[in-house]
Order: sequence, then structure tokens, then C-alpha cells
Amino acid sequence: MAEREEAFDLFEAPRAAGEVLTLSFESWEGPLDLLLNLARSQKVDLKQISILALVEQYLRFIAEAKALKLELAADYLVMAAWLAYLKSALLLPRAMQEEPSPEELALRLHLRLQRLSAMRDAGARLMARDRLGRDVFVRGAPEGLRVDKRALWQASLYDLVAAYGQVKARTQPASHVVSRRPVMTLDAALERVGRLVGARLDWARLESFLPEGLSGAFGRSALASSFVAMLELARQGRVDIKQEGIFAPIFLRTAMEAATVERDGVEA
Amino acid sequence: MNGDSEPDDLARALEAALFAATEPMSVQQLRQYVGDRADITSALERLAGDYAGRGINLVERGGRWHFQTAADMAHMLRREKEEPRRLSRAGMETLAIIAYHEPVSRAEIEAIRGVQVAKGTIDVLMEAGWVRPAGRREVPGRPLIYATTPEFLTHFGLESRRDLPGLEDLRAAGLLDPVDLAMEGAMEGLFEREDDDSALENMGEEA
Amino acid sequence: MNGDSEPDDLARALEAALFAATEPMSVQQLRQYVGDRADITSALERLAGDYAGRGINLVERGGRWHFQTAADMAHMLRREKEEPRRLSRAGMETLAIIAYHEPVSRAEIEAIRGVQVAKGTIDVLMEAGWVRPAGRREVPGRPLIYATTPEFLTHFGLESRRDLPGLEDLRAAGLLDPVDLAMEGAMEGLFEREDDDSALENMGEEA
Repeated sequence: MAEREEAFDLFEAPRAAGEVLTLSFESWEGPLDLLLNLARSQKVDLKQISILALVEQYLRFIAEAKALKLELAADYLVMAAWLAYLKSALLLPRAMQEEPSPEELALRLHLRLQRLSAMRDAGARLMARDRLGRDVFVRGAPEGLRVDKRALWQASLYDLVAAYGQVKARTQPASHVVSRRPVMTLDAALERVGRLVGARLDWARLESFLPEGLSGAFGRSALASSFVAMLELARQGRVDIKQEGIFAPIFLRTAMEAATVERDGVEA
Repeated sequence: MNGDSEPDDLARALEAALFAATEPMSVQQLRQYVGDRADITSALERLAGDYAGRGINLVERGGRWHFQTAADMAHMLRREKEEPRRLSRAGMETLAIIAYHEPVSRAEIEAIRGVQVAKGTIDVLMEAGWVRPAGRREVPGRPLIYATTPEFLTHFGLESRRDLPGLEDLRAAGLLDPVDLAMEGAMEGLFEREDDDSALENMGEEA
Repeated sequence: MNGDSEPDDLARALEAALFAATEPMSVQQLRQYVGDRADITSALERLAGDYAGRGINLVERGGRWHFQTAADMAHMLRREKEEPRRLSRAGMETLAIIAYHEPVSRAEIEAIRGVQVAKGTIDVLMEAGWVRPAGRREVPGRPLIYATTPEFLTHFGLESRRDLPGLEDLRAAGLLDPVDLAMEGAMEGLFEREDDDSALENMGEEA
């Protein structure tokens, strides 16, 4: 019963007076933290604590919380299950034990608690030191140290000569060469479509008459020129055109009459 | 001051530079102001001695020197100064673990604390300027590792990490070793005791 | 310090309060820190005497006291630092034209470059110590003319200006080839900027 009350003290310790029984697990940073607080409540050197007693304390604590219908985070319950297992293993006859031995598990838990405890104390001792800005202060209005920057200009002889070369290249009377624009001329398109359509008998899409793998400006130019070429060939009666609807694909083929004429011509 | 004589030019220059500086200064930095002299460190130590009993002290923190008010003046000066933001308990513990174990990965911090370290916790410590990423551990996953900064030493009044309170005792007690390592040593003692049935209750002893 | 003895508590408190203060403090204000004592003024005067020969002085100005670094240390608290910077393209071209055609006036430089030359451009070249005014051209308006300096030759590793490669050398090295399309685009941007009077371009920044 005494231990039970202690457990309650722990619950209430971090709470404001008056808020009785407002239990909260927010006060602990996980099960190990809770265990350490329980261990410290045994009021003996952490080295001397009884793990078995600690296990019982923890399990009672969890039972207490459940009775009060507190929501327990899963990791507290996992720890409870593990500790229950540890407790039964510790109480079992030696021969029935498995690896790792319960002693080993208990020792591990003990070492972990010691380490956490050591760091908790270390943190508190750090915080209690004479801290800058809280206990000791630096000068309120330091004059400041000035650094005057001076530009150190750098350039190489190559930079200099290349710059002069650029000036001269830019300003000397240059013979201008007009670079070839990426276009397909109407003549080229007429020749290409006329030649290709003659080699096919069935309907084929206009796009299939363009050179392969075109894109960008040249692609658009080729399409436009081929379209005009198609119209021109149709006007000459050399091709037939078909389109199912507005914006639908355009198909063309060699005009049937013209084909005949040409074939005749060849035969003639 | 001990006042046997007027301070020499070097001492005066160091005093002035450290007084005017807005940040703690290393000997290297001071050299750029007072000139390339071999005796800067000894002059600083003499100066620190001069100021030892005064309301202002000259202190070294992680190889950097600065003037600060004497600790016993805290009550008088604190009145007007705002208390720096308080660290949460998680923050305090995480800082202690980084300081006493550095360099240390987040997983190692979590192993000691038994809980996940919220991302914000390390961020707060970095924002305060006390903790910095210190490369990666060359193990699978190459986790980031953390260490303390010179500002950490400055803030907590430590000349070096060796001055961390209780560092030597903790090290001697093996409490800075990983649990696995400690287990190996402890298990030997445990097996010797295993014949004793009553041992169960006092698992911790001699561990 | 005159150092007859350790400073007393009042002196230490005054030291600390004045050191940590962000502004000079009157005796009245100091009283709020150190308590209502009659001897504050005399303690301040004694303190000022202590610090008289040091790198830091305690001074009174219009009834308010503060610490300051000794006046003769002011020069030391400023340090010159040299920062390497690269010339902009405009600077480089202007320097090249002056080197190849010296002495030249600004109008002549502009005629050769085909673009205006911002005033700042020549200033930077003079600041770098590579270009100097070399009198005036005896034509209407008597414009200033510019030439290179001995430091120019030293910096570029030239014995004399005759060592500069001639146009034929430049052609052989491909440095007179017409600039390509991408280059032209970049140059257009450059020209636009130069027309802008406000331009003066941050000469130092890499163009």
C-alpha cells in the first residue's frame, strides 16, 4: 500500500496543487523514463535497486492507470508486457529458463536505467552552471572590431588579351554570313511529296510524307510546306485528298487518273 | 589586479581588443589585431589572473577568450536581463548525451533515452548554437552524428569538454560505454553469482 | 591597476554593472543596481584611476559613466583585409584598349569599344593602380587621356607594352574569330546595360 501511494505521488508531482487525480502520461518521456522515476522512488542508490520490485511497481502503476481509464500509449503497454514476462522468468525455476537468461535481461534493463539516470543528472548539472546570459554577462555595448575591406583586383594577361580580341572582333568590318534557316522550301516539299506519293497506292496521312524525327521550327516548316505542296499537287490533278472532318487527319494518295496516265506514259 | 606594474603594450592591446569584440576570440583571431607575437597566450593568462578578483573576469572557453561579469554578480544583474529560454527536459537530456558522448548519432541518443528523439529537439539545440552536425558515422545507413560547438562551452562556462561536470567519474564507472559493452563485463560477475539463489532480488548489485 | 588591494564589493559591483550595461549610466541608475550608497561617486573615481593606464578606461561623460577602449588603441581595432575581386568584362575591355592604344581619351575608348564607357569603369582601373591620367589631349574640349602604369606591367608580367601580343598573334590564336550566336545574345544584354546611365555596374562583381 505504501508503494501504491508513492506511485500516486509520482503522478501528481509534476502537476499543480489542487489538480488532484489529473493523471497524465505527458509527464514522462516514455516507459524507460517512467521506470527511472519509479526506481528513484525506491530511495536507494540506483545500483542497489531491486529489479523485481521495480517490475512490480511498474505493473501496479499501469494497472492503476487502466483502472482510471487513462489512455496509455502503446509503448507503455509493450513495456508492461515485457516486464511481466521478465518477472515470471525471474520467478521460474532455473532449469526451465531460456537464453538469454532473465538475469541477463534484468541486468540490461538495469544498465540502461543507470545510463539514463547519469545523463539526466549530467543535464541538470549543466543547466545549473553559471550560464552566459543568465548568470554571467558579456559586455553590453562592445565597440566592435572593424574590418576594412580593400579590393584586390585580379586579372590575367590572357583575360586582357582575350578582351581586346573580343573588342576587335566585334568592331572590325565583318563579312556577314547569313546562316541557313531551318526551313523546308516549297520546291523541296513538292519534290518530296510528289515522289513519295507516287510510290504508294493507298491513302496515307500527310504527316507520313515528312522526313522522320523532325521537331521544332524545322518540323513546323516541313509540315506547312508539305501541306501547300499537297494542295498544289491536287490542283495539278496528281493527288487525291480526303479529310473526315475539321481538324481530322488529312490523307492523300496518287490520283487514280494521273496514275493511270503516268503508267501509260511509262509503257508508251 | 595584482598590480605590480602598469600593463605592457601587449596586455593593453589584448584588453582593448577583447573588450571591443562582439564575439569570443581565439589566439589566432587576436593575432590579426595585436600582431604576430609568440607570447599572446601567456599574456592572456596573466591578464586573466589580473582580473580574477574583480567584477569582470577574463575567461577561456574552448580556446576562445572573452570578458564576462563575475558569477557572484548574477543576482544584481539578472534583475534587468531576460532569462534565456528554458530547455525542456528532453532538450536537457539530449544535450547532455551529445556533450558527454560526442560525436553521437540520433539512434545512439534514442538508445540511451529509450524514446524517439523528436526532430524538433535537436533543432532547438542547433538553433541555440550549442550543437552541430559533425559528419556521418561510417556504418550502414551512414547516420548523421552530432557534437557540441564552441558556443556550447562559452555558454556553460566550460574551458573545454574535459570540464564537463562529473565526466571523469562517469567514464570511470563505465556509464559512458554502450550497454552491450557494459553487459560483457557485468555478465562475468553475474555468472559467478548464479549459484546463489537469493541473487535474484538484488540484480543490480555490483553490476 | 594601482593595485594596492583587491577591489571591494562596491567596486566589483560597479565594474560588473557598467560592463554589462548597454548605455552609459548615471550614478542614479547605478544606485538601482548596487544599492543606495553614498560613496558611489568616490568609488567610481577610484575605479577610473585603476583603469587609467590600461587598454580599457572608465570615463565620465556628462554625468554618465561607461567603459571604453583606450583612445590610443583605436587604430588597432581596425584591420584591413584584402579581398580578391575580378574585373568585369567592361573593365577588362577598357583596360585592354588603354593598354593597346595609350594614351587614349574616354571618347576614343568608346569609339573603339562601340559602347559607352561608364565613369566607374575607369575609376576601378585607377583604383587597381593599373591606369593613370596622362594629361589632356590638345583638341577642343581638352579631354583627359589615360595610360597604363608600371604596376600594370608588373601585374600582367610584361616587361613593356611592346610585349603585348599583336593583332596577328590574336588572329592566330583565334581570338579575333567572330563571336558565336550565344555570345552575341550575351553581349546584347551587356550593351543594353551600358546605355543605362545609372549603370556604373558593380564593376567588381563578375559580369
